[in-house]
Amino acid sequence: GIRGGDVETDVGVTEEACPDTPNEDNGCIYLGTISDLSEGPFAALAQPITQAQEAFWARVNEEGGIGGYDIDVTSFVRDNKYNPEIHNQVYQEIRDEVLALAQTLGSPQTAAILPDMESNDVIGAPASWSSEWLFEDVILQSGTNYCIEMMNAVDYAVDERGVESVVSVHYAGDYGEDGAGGAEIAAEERGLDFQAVETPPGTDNQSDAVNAIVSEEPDLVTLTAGPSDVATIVGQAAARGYEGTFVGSGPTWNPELLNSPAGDAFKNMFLHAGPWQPWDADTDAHQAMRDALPDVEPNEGFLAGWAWSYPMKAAIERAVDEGELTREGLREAAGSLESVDYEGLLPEEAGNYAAEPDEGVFRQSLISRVDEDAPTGLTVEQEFFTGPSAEGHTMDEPCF
Amino acid sequence: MTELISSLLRGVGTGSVYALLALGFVIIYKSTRVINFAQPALMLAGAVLVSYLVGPLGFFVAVAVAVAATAMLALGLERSVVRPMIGKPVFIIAIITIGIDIALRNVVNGFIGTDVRQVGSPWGLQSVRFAGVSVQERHIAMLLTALVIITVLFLFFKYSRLGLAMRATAFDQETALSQGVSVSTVFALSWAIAGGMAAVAGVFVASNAGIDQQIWIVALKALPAIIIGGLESLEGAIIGGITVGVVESLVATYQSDFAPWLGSNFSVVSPYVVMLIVLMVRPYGLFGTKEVQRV
Amino acid sequence: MLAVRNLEVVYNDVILVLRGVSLDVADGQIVALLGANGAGKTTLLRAITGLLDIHDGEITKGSVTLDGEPIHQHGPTKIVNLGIKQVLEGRRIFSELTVDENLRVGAHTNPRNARQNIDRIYDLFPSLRGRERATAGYLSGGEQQMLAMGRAMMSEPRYLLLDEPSLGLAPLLVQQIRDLIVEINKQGTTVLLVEQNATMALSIAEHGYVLETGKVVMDSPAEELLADSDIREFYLGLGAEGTTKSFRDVKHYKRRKRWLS
Amino acid sequence: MTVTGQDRPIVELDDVHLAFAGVKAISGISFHVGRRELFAIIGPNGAGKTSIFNVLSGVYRPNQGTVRFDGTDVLRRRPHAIAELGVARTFQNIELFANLTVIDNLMLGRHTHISYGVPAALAWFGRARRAELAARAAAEDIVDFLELEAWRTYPVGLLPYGVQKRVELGRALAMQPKLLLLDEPVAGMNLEETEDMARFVLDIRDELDIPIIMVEHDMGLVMDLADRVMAVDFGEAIATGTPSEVQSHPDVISAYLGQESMS
Amino acid sequence: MSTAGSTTPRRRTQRLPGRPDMFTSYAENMRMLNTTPKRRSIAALVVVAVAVTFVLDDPTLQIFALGLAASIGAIGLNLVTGYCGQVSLGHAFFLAIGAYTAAALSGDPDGRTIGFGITNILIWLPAAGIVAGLAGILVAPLAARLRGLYLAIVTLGLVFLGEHIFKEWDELTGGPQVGREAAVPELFGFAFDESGDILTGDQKIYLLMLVLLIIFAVAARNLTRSKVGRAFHAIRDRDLAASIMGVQLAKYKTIAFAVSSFYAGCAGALLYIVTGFFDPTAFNLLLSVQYIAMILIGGVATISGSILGAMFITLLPPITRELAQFLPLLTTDPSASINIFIVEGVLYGALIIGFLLFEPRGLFGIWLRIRNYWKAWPFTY
Ligand SMILES: Nc1ncnc2c1ncn2[C@@H]1O[C@H](COP(=O)(O)OP(=O)(O)OP(=O)(O)O)[C@@H](O)[C@H]1O
Ligand SMILES: Nc1ncnc2c1ncn2[C@@H]1O[C@H](COP(=O)(O)OP(=O)(O)OP(=O)(O)O)[C@@H](O)[C@H]1O
Ligand SMILES: [Mg+2]
Ligand SMILES: [Mg+2]
Repeated sequence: GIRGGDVETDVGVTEEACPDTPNEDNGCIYLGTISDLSEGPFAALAQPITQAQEAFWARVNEEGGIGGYDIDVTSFVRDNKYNPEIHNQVYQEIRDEVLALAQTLGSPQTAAILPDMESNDVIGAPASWSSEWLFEDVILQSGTNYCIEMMNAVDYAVDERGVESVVSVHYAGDYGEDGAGGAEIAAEERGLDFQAVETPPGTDNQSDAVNAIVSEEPDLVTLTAGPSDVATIVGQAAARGYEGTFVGSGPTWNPELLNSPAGDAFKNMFLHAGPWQPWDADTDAHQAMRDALPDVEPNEGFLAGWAWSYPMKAAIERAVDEGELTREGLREAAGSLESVDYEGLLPEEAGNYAAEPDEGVFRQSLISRVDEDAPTGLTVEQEFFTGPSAEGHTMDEPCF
Repeated sequence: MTELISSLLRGVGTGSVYALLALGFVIIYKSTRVINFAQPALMLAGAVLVSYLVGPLGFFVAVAVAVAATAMLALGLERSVVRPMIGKPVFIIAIITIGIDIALRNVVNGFIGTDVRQVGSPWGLQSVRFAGVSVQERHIAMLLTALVIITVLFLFFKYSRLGLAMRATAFDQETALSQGVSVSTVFALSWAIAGGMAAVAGVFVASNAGIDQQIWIVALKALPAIIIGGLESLEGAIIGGITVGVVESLVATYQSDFAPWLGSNFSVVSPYVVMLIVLMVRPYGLFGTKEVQRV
Repeated sequence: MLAVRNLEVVYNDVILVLRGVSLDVADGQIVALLGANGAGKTTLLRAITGLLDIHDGEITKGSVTLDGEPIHQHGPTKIVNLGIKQVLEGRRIFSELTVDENLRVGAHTNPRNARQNIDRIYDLFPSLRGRERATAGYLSGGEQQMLAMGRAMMSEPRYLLLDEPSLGLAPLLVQQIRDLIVEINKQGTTVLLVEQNATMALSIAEHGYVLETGKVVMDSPAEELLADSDIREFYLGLGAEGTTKSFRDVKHYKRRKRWLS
Repeated sequence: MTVTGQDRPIVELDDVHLAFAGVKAISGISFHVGRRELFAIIGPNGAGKTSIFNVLSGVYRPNQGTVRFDGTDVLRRRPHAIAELGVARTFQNIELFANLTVIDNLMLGRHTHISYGVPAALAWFGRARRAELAARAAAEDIVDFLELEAWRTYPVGLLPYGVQKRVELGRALAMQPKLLLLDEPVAGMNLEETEDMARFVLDIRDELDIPIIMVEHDMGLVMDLADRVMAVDFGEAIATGTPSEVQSHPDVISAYLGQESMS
Repeated sequence: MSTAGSTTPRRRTQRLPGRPDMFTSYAENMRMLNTTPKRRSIAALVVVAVAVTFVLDDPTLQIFALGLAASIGAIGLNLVTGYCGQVSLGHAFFLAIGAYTAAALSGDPDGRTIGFGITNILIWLPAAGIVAGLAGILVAPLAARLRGLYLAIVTLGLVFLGEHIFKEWDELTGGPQVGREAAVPELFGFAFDESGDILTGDQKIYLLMLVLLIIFAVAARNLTRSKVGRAFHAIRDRDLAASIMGVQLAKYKTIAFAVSSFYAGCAGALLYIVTGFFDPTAFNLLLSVQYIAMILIGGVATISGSILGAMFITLLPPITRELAQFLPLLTTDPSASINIFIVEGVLYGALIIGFLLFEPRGLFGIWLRIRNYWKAWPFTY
C-alpha cells in the first residue's frame, strides 16, 4: 500500500525501504530481537523461535507490509548469551535503532531492561509464557501462561486419570516456579497431596528429583524443566520402577526425546500440556507457518515464534491506523487491543491487552500425548479447554 | 538396605564416567602441568560426532571413529595453540585452554542445533538384577570401560618407553629434552589420549538423555574428582571420580531425610564439600605426591 | 669433530651473550672450557645441543658443525641421535623416578641396547648397583651426579658435554667424578668439560678454552694454560712462587684481570 | 652451667636428631658457637649440613634434642619467629625473589624491622612513608657495602650467578642479624668471585661483628677463614677443632677429603 | 652500614638544572610517579577519562562504567593472585557477597527481597567490602595449607558452593532466573542513577566509578610498594625463603585474601548498579575466569595492567559483536551452523587466546615493548 503522509513516526521507522525487501517503495519499521542464540541454556529453543519470527514478518512484507511500511527483524538481532548484563548492553546498543522488540528472551534478562523499556516506551514480545508478563504493560505475550497451563493439566489428570497426589518437579525461576505454582493451586483446589521439588539444570543433576519421585510414588508428576533434563527424569524414574503419569509443560518437549533411551517411557507415561495445537494442526496460521518454513525439521519452537508475532502485528496495524507510528503511539495501540487475529491459532479473545490481568488472561490450553507418527511427536488428546481450577483462580499476582 | 546398595551402585556407575573425565585432566596435567579446561568442549565434540555417525556406522564403529577424530582434534589444538606456549607459566596456558573451550563449544553448539541429539547407545535404560538389586546396564558398561582404560594406561606409564618419557617430561622438561625426548610428541600424545577419553566419556554422558548445549558442564565434575584423588595420580582420578559419583548418589538419596536444612539439591555441590574435607586432612589429595620443599 | 664457528647467541631478542665464539672438540679428547660466572659457557652448550629454544635464546650468527655438517638448526632430539649429549648443570635427575627409570629415559633414543647399557652403567658406577629401584631423589649428591652422567651415557653418545659436574660436590666426590670422566673418555667418548674448578679440569684435559663475557680469550693445550701466569693467578689461585695464597690475605683493592681492555 | 650474657654461646645445639621417612639426616649432633666465632661445617654430600641449618632456622623440627639461640629455646618456633630473633641465612641453591629488584630484595630483608599496618600501607602516609624511606637508606648502605651499585634496579633473576649470591648475602645482612648462616657461599664460583666473597665474609665478621656459621666444600676457604671446623658424616660429628686439626683427622680424610688433598 | 635502619635521609630535595630526572633523594626516587613523563601521561589519562564523559554516548559510557567497576575487582584479584601468587578462582564468590551486601542494605524494605533502605553509598560500599573481606579471611586458612592448582580448584569449589547458597536463599537473591534489584547509588540525596539537568544518569555513574577507581588504584599501588607488597612478592616467588626472612606466611596470605576480597566486594556492589538488576546465576565459574583473564591479559602484578585487562574483557563482547559485523557472508539466521553469534563466541575465545599467545606478559607487556622499542631506537640491541 501507499503510506499516507499523515502517519507520525519517530525512532526505528524510516522512509527508506528495508534492506532486501520485496517492496522498494515502502518505508521500514525496525524491530529488535534479543535472544539466546549461541551458548545459553535456551539456545536450542531460541533458534526456531527467531527463525519463525523472521519468516512471519517476511510473509507480512510479501503481502505488502503494513500501511506502507515493511517490517525488518533481521538487522538488529542480538545474542544475550542468557546473561542479564549482556541483554542490557545489547538493548542499549540497538535502543535508538528499533521501534519495538520482536523478541526479548529470558525473565531476569527482560527484567534488566524493563525500566528502560518503560521509560523509552518500547514494547516487546517475550519468549516465554510466564504469568508475570500479565502485569507488565510493555510486554505482549500470547496464549496462556505456564501457571494456568499446569492448572489445566492437573485438572485433566484428575478428571481423566483420577490422580490423587502430585509431585511438581521444576526449575527455579519464572518458568519452573510459575508452572509449579499453577500445579499447587490446582492441587489445593482439587484436594490432592502436593509436593514441589526444585531441580537444577544439567542431566547429571537430576538424581534428587528422581529420588523424590521414586520414593513418593505420586500418581502425577508435573514437569517444568528443559527437554534433556526431563528425559533424564522420566527415563530414570521409569527405570527405577515408577509407573505413574508425567505431564510436561510446553518447553519440556523435543521430538528427539522419542529416540532417547527414555523414548518408551515417554510413549507410555507422558502427557504434554501446550498453549496451542502442535505443528501439524489444521488452522490457517499453522498452514501459513508450514508454507513459510518449508525445509525445516518440525519443532514446536517455530510455532511459538510465529504465534508471538501476531499481537505485535496487530499493534502496528492499530498504530498505523491511528496515524501514530511512534513508540508512544505503538505502546498505546498495543494497550488498547481487545482482540487479535491469530488466524485460528488462538481464539481472538486471547489477545485482550486492554483488560486487567485477571480479566484479560487467556485460560485455555490443550493436552497432547506422545505419538511417534506425528511430525513433532505430539497428537492432541484434549482440545482447548479451561479446567475448574483455572476458571476459579483470580489472577491478581504472578503465580511465583 | 537394597535402597542403600542400589544408591551405591548408581553412584559407582556415574562415578566411573567422572573417573574417565578425570583421567583426561590428569593425563594432560601429568605430562604438561596444565589443567586443560578445554576438556568439556572435547567431550561435547566427541559426543556430537557420535550422534552424527551412529546412523551410518552403528554405535561401536561410530564411537571408535569419534574417539580417533576427537583425539586428532585435541592434537590439532595442542599443535596450534598450546605448543607455542611451552615453557610459559602454566596459568596462562590454563586460561588459553579456557579460550579454546569457549571457541570450540561455540562451534560444536552450531552442530547441536535445536534437537536433543542422540548417540544411540545399545544399553538404553535396561537394568539387570543381582540378588534383588537392579543395576543399569549402562552403569556396568561405564565401570568396565573405565577399568579397562585405567589398566591400559597404568601399564603404559609404567613400562612403555613413551609413557616413561611422558613422566620424565612432566618432571623436568629441559632435562627430558636433553635426553632426546621429543617434548612436543609427549605433549601431543597426552592431548590426544585425553581427547579420546573425553569422547568416550561424552558418549556415556549422552547415553542418558542425549546431547544438548549444556552437557559440557558435566565435565567439570571431574575437577573435585581430580583434587580428591590427587592431581597427578591415575589411581586417584579413578577413586576420586567414583567418590564423587557415590557421594552425589548417597546425598541425593538420603539428604532430604537426614539433613533437609542443607537446602534442596545439595547433592549437586556435595562433591565440593567432600573435596574440602579431604583437603583439610590431606592437602595433596588421597594419592597426590606431596611436593617436597627443600632449601 | 665437533666445531663451533663465530657463534653469536641472543636471549629474549635483546641480550647478546655469545659474541663470536669458535671452538673445536677433536675426537677422543677431553676439552676443558673455563670461564667466570655468566661468561656464557652453559649458553654455548645449549647452542650445541639445541636447548636454546626453551630459554628463549637464538643463534643469530655462526655455526655448529659435526664432521663438517652444520647441526645448529636441529632440535635436541636430532642432536642426541647424532651422538651429542649434554649433562645439565646441577644434576637434574628425575627425582621422582627410580634409578632404573632414570636410566631408561636416558635410553629414549636408543632403546635397543638399553638392557646391556644399563649393565655397563652399573659397572662404571658401582655405587648405583643395588639401588635400581630406589627413588632417585634420595641418592646423595655424588650419586646423583653419577646417575646424571650414566643417564647420558645410555644413548652411547660420541660426545659428552658436561656442565660443571663438580658443582657442590665434596672434595672426595670431585676426585671420583674426575676419575670417572677419564674412564668414560678412555672407553671412547669425547668429553667437553665445562668447569669452575679449573684445577680439576686442567688436570685431565688435553686442551682448554677460556671464555670471558661471550668471547674466547684463550685457546691452548692444557699444559700451556697450566703454565700461564694469569691462569695461575686468577683460575688456580697460585701465588707467584707456586704456593697457594690464603684467602685471608685478599686485598681490598685487588688487581683485576682484564684480558680484553 | 651459669653462663650468661656476653659469654654465653650464641648457638647451642644439643643432641639433635632428625629423620625423614627412614632417612636419618642428623643423628645426635651437638655444638656451640661463640659470639665472635666463624664456625665452619664440612662433610660429604648428604651428611646433614643443610639440615642443621634448616633446624636452626626452623624449617625442620628435630625429633629430639635442644636448640638454643642467644639463650632462647627455638625448638618450637616457626621460621619467621626465629628470623625475628635475629637469625639470617643464605641458601645452597639461591632462594632470592627472582622478580624483585636488588633494592627490593634488600628491603625485604628489613621486613622484621619495619612495623606499620595495612591501612598505613594503603595510604602511604606518615609512619609508613618514613619507615620505607629509612629502609631504603639501610638497603643503600648494603648496596655500598657489597658493591652492588651497578645492579640496584635490576630484577635479580636476570643477574649473573655470582652477583645473585652476593645479593643473597646482602638480603641476610639487611636483617641486621645476630647470627649469619652461610650455606655454600662460594659454590659454583670462580676464584675471583670466591676471593670477593672471602673478603665480604671477613668484613662482616670483623667490622659488623656478626658471628657466622658457614657450610662449604671449598677447603681452601674453610681452612683460611674458619676459627673452628666441625666435620659431619651420616649426620654425626666425626671431628671438631681448629681447621688444621680437622684437616688432618683420618676419618675426615677417608670420608670427605680423600688422599689427594694431602699432597 | 653500622647505622642501618636508623638514618633518615636528610638530603635536600632539589633538582639539578638540566638533569630533570636525576634523583637527589630517596623520597623522590620512591614517589609513585617518579619521572616527569610518568606524571604527565597519568595526568593526560585522567583528563581524557573525564573528557570522555561528554564525548561518548550513554550506552558506551555504561560499558565503560562497567569496565571501571570491574577494574576494581581485577585489582583485587591481582593483589592476591598476581602479587601474592595465590591463584584464586573464587573471585566470583566475593563479588557476589559484595553485590548482595550492598543490594540488601540499600534495597527497598517493602520489596520482594531483603532490603534495609540504607541507600547512602558511603555506607553500603564499605560494608560490601568489609563483609566480603571477612569472607576472605575465612577462606585464607585454606591458602595456608594448599598450593597452586589445588588452591585454584578449591576456590573454584567456593564458587559452586556460593552458587548453591545464593540460589537457595531467594529472600536475599530473588532466586535464580528471577533476580533482584542492585544497590541504589545515592549520596546525601544525590542520586547517581537519575538524569539531572547537566549530567545524565549514565554520565554520573561513569564519573562515580572513575573517581572510585582512582582511589582504589592509588591505594593498591601504595600497598604493593610497601612492606606488605614486598611480602606478597616474596611469598609468590618463594614462600619458604620468605618465611625464613621473617615474613609470617599465614598473616600475609590472610591480608592478601582480605584486601583482595574487600576490593572484590566493592566491585561487586558497584558492578550491578550499572544494569540495576542481577540474578544469582551470574556468579559462576565463567565470571571468576573472566577476572583471571583480566589480570593475565592486562598484566600479572601490575595495577595499570589490571585496569587495562578489565577494560579489555569488558569491552570484548561489544568488540566481538562489532567485529563479527564486519566479517563477510555471516548471517544472523540462527539456524545456520555457522552464524554471526557463533562467530562472536569463537572470536571471544580466540581473542583471549591470541593476546596470551602474542604477549604472555599481557597488555602491560605490549606497552613495555612499545616503550622499550622507542627508548632503544634506533638500536636493536
Ligand atoms: N634464559 C636466559 N634469558 C636471559 N639471559 C640469560 C638466560 N640464560 C642465561 N642468560 C644470561 O646469559 C649470560 C651467560 O649465561 P650462562 O648461563 O651461559 O653462563 P655460564 O658461563 O654458564 O655461567 P655459570 O658459571 O654461572 O654457569 C648470563 O649473563 C646470564 O644472565
Ligand atoms: N625434606 C627432606 N625430605 C627427605 N629427605 C631429606 C629432606 N631434606 C634432607 N633430606 C635428606 O637428609 C640427608 C641430609 O641432607 P642435607 O641436605 O642436610 O645434606 P648436606 O650435608 O647439606 O649435603 P650437600 O653437601 O649435598 O648439600 C640427605 O640424605 C637428604 O636426602
Ligand atoms: Mg653455567
Ligand atoms: Mg647442603
